Amino acid sequence: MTTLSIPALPASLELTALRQRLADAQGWENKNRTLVQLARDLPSLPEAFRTEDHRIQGCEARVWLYTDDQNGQIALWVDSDSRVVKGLLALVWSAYAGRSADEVRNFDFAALLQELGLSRFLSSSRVSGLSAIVRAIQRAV
Amino acid sequence: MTTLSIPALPASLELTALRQRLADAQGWENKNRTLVQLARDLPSLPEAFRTEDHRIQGCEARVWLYTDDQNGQIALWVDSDSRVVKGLLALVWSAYAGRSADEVRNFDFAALLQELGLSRFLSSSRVSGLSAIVRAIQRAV
Amino acid sequence: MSVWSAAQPRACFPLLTQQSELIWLDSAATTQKPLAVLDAERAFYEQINANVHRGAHRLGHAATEAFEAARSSVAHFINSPSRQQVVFTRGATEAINLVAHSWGGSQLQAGDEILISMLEHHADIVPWQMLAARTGAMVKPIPLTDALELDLDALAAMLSPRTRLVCVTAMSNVLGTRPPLSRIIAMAHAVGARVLVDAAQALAHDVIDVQALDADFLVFSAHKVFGPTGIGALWARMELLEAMPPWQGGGEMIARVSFDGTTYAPPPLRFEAGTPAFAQAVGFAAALNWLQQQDRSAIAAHETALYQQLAAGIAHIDGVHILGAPHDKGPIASLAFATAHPYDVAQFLDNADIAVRVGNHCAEPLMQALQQHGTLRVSIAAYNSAHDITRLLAVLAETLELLA
Amino acid sequence: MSVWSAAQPRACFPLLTQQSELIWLDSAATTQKPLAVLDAERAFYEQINANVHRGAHRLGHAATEAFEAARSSVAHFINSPSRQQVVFTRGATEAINLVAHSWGGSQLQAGDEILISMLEHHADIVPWQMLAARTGAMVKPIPLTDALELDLDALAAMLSPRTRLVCVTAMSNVLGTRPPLSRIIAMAHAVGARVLVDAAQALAHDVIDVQALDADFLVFSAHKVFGPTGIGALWARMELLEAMPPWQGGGEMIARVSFDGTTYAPPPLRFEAGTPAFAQAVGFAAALNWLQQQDRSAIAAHETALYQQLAAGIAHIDGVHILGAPHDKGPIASLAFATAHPYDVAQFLDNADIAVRVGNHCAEPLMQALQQHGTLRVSIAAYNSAHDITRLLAVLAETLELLA
Ligand SMILES: Cc1ncc(COP(=O)(O)O)c(C=O)c1O
Ligand SMILES: Cc1ncc(COP(=O)(O)O)c(C=O)c1O
Repeated sequence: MTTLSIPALPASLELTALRQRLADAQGWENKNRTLVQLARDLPSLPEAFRTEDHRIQGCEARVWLYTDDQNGQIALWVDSDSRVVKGLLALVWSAYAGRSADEVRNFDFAALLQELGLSRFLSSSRVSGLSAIVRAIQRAV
Repeated sequence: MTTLSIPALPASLELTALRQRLADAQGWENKNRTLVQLARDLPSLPEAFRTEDHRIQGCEARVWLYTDDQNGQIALWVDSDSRVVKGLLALVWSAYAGRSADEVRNFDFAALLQELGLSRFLSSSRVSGLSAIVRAIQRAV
Repeated sequence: MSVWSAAQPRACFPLLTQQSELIWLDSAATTQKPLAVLDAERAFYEQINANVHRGAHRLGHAATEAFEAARSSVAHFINSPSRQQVVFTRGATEAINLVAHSWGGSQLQAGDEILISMLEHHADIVPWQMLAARTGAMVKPIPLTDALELDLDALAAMLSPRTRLVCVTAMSNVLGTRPPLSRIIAMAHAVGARVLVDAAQALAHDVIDVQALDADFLVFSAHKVFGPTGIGALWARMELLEAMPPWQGGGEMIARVSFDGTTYAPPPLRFEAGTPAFAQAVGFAAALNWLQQQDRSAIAAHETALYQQLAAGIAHIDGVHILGAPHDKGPIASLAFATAHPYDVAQFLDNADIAVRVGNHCAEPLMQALQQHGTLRVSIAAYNSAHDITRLLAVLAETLELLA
Repeated sequence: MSVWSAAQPRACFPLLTQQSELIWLDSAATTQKPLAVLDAERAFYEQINANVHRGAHRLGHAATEAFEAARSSVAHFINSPSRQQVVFTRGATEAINLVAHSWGGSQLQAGDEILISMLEHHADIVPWQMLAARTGAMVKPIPLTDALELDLDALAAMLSPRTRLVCVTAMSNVLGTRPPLSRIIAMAHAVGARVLVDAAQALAHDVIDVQALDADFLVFSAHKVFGPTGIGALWARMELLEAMPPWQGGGEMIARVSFDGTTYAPPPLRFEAGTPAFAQAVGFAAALNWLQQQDRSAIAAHETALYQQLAAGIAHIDGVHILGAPHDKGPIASLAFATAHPYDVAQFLDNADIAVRVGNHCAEPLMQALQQHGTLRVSIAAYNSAHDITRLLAVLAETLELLA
């Protein structure tokens, strides 16, 4: 299997910008709309990599994760067949993609969800799905 | 096993008199007191006959029944280790003892309970215990 | 036939009146409860509460009478010849497990076959798989036609003297399909097989008559018929119950216990070990009584009309269709999407206060047969209105545009 | 230690306030319910009601959260290391049947021994007899001393490497006896046996800590701890649960289902097939929370004082005595009569609005050991008062005179 290189970071997914957009979206319906828009900006994982091997179990929707250590920085692809989940994965991506192993280990994703007012809205199964993904990323570095 | 002869009918257990007493007793506490008094008047089944063979199943207290056809009249002993039940058995006894097979078959014991205001007070398990006894008597003629 | 207006029944349901914006289209998962049910259960706790079948006091007698009267209500609702044929369980699932363990465990052996409709809920599959693993009996799925109806020709070909049991739902919880029960039962009986009918979904919609059906076993859950959680029932033919050994042991189900040997009570108590859910039985009876007081054929016509409104509306929205078009179906629709993920759609419906269910609906084999990862299920009950469907269709169309 | 006044707790119980003359001394059969429990269950139905573990909508999430929070409350109440170790069942009886079928069915074989205390309720006897009949394992009763305590010398002599399980109640439902659990558990563990503790009676009175006890299995019913009927729980060590195969099959308990094979969910869901009694779980948690908010040591002292008042009073009445004088006992007394029939006594108590229980209390082997056909049981709970006992004693004395 060929490896994938790190895709360029779209400006919309730059963490500070993204934080602002999600914080600005008031109410769950607007947050969901924003997540669907973010999903469009997140590069898709090529079909060839959307295999059972790369699936994260325990999520309601199907979620794929591909990681690679590229010169001390983590290369990260996340994808889902659900747009809303993919929007949340955009947040994961902006928080972790291209970071060093130390940064990956130290980033507090739960705190980010809290800050953006998302933890209040997300169901516990969705939260546990997200933390399964974060754990998988942290195991990869 | 020797058979038993029909014991003399105490005046207190004569059906008309007994009906009156139970109808007069107002409220469940007074009815219970009356039943306990009636139990004293009902001749006991001799110990030798208080065997498993003569037990009626399905009653909360232990109940024994002995029947015999004596010249076309039913000889009847009923007994219980419970006074309240024995009082109710006194009513059974006054209704059936010494009657002909036809009379036994035709007597409506449930209607009697109704008339005396007892069915309202008796629990359904007690009523079904009593009807098990009545059925056993009817089977015996 | 009189017309049913959902406004009046909705007013009977405290949750729906308190949340007046809520559109509950998830009744196949669980129904809301009319005030009459909540009041009956509460009144029982506040006025009668005592353990049953053992009282030496007036509350004990009253509780026993209320519990046994509830059994009579259930028996009456399905036209059981006697109330002794109604065994209270936690729900449809436990009822099926009871049949599998007691009847199945004592009657089936290696080589015997259990035919299970491809429409079944996991509750009517997994207990039989577990039984098969214990006994060596075989479980075989009855396939579907292209119209997503049970394939009766295939069933006819599968039935043989080895067939001991046919398991079939009275209404599919995914598609709404109503298999032709009377025909299936006659076919099974012709080879000497027994039939278990899963009436969990049907009971809230259809008049179920166990004698007219000539069923052998029938199961259901109160919480899907406007009743409380924690209770349901198994109905069975008396001669089957009488021959069945107990499954769970404990109080209530015994005649005599000693360390030298124990004898068991007759049905139904033989199968009700331990303190039963007696307060819930009272609530269950209240639910059935509530339903029986309504004009049931008007409700059925109302539900059908809503279903037709839904189907007509879906036909006008791009990127979504209803799975299957069986000849006879209840007011349940599974929606499949061209590109949208059903979870995303449900998410936006939820934002608009419309509750539906997504996933495999505990019917994975059916999902595999349908080649679906999951569907979005809309299930309709007596308290839904044309407004509910109109609003669902509007939000659905908008959502699919957003997700396109 | 503060003093407990029963007036205040009685006021929490709608049935007891509405029937102000009623003296409820049948709490060992079932307890009355505080308003907090009735309100919690009702509020759940009126505000949240949705099926759990499957919601694609806010009510589904809220219901799941309420249900799992209830599991946490139960876990916390018995100091379970995790909430995953709490399996919801219909009650203590179903919990024991679950252990017998799943753990027993997979672990025991011919020659293995199950030691069962002579104090046990049928719920802790019959499932083991049924298991023994299936597996060839042997059930042996642990005898009592003359003081009606468990005979630990006899237990020591019976324990051997063949012993796989010891079943013992934390409080006898007939006599109130509290066996020395920690010692029994240590003795059993020393030969490698597991211990199942039946906490059905104890939970309303004693602080139960599964970790301090070092128990393997522990079971109880909500309706005996001020909670609703239809729910209870099994607690077990995690490693035991993880190794146990499922018992009932259906929805909720599976990971994947297909006609080719099915895989199961981890505990506790593996053991909770079908829709659980989720509304009752919420009520159960409310009951435990209510109890935890009270001063539990003051309640215990209050109950002991009432028991002592009862015992002292009985000693002054001719023709009646309390069975057994174990060293450690809870507030439950079984009365035996010289000549009066317990049913007759209960009848007159009932006339005076005093509710007690008569019979064998689902403990026939114990009754045989006691050589009693039945006893009259007085069981005391937090809401009883000195007045209740005074009145019981007066009516009892009067009744025995009448029956003499
Ligand atoms: C000691 C004991 N164990 C088990 C049980 C059975 O409880 P349930 O009937 O609630 O399952 C009881 C209830 O009577 C009991 O007293
Ligand atoms: C057709 C069908 N059968 C059985 C069940 C199981 O019912 P319960 O979970 O109440 O036991 C369901 C519920 O989802 C169902 O829809």
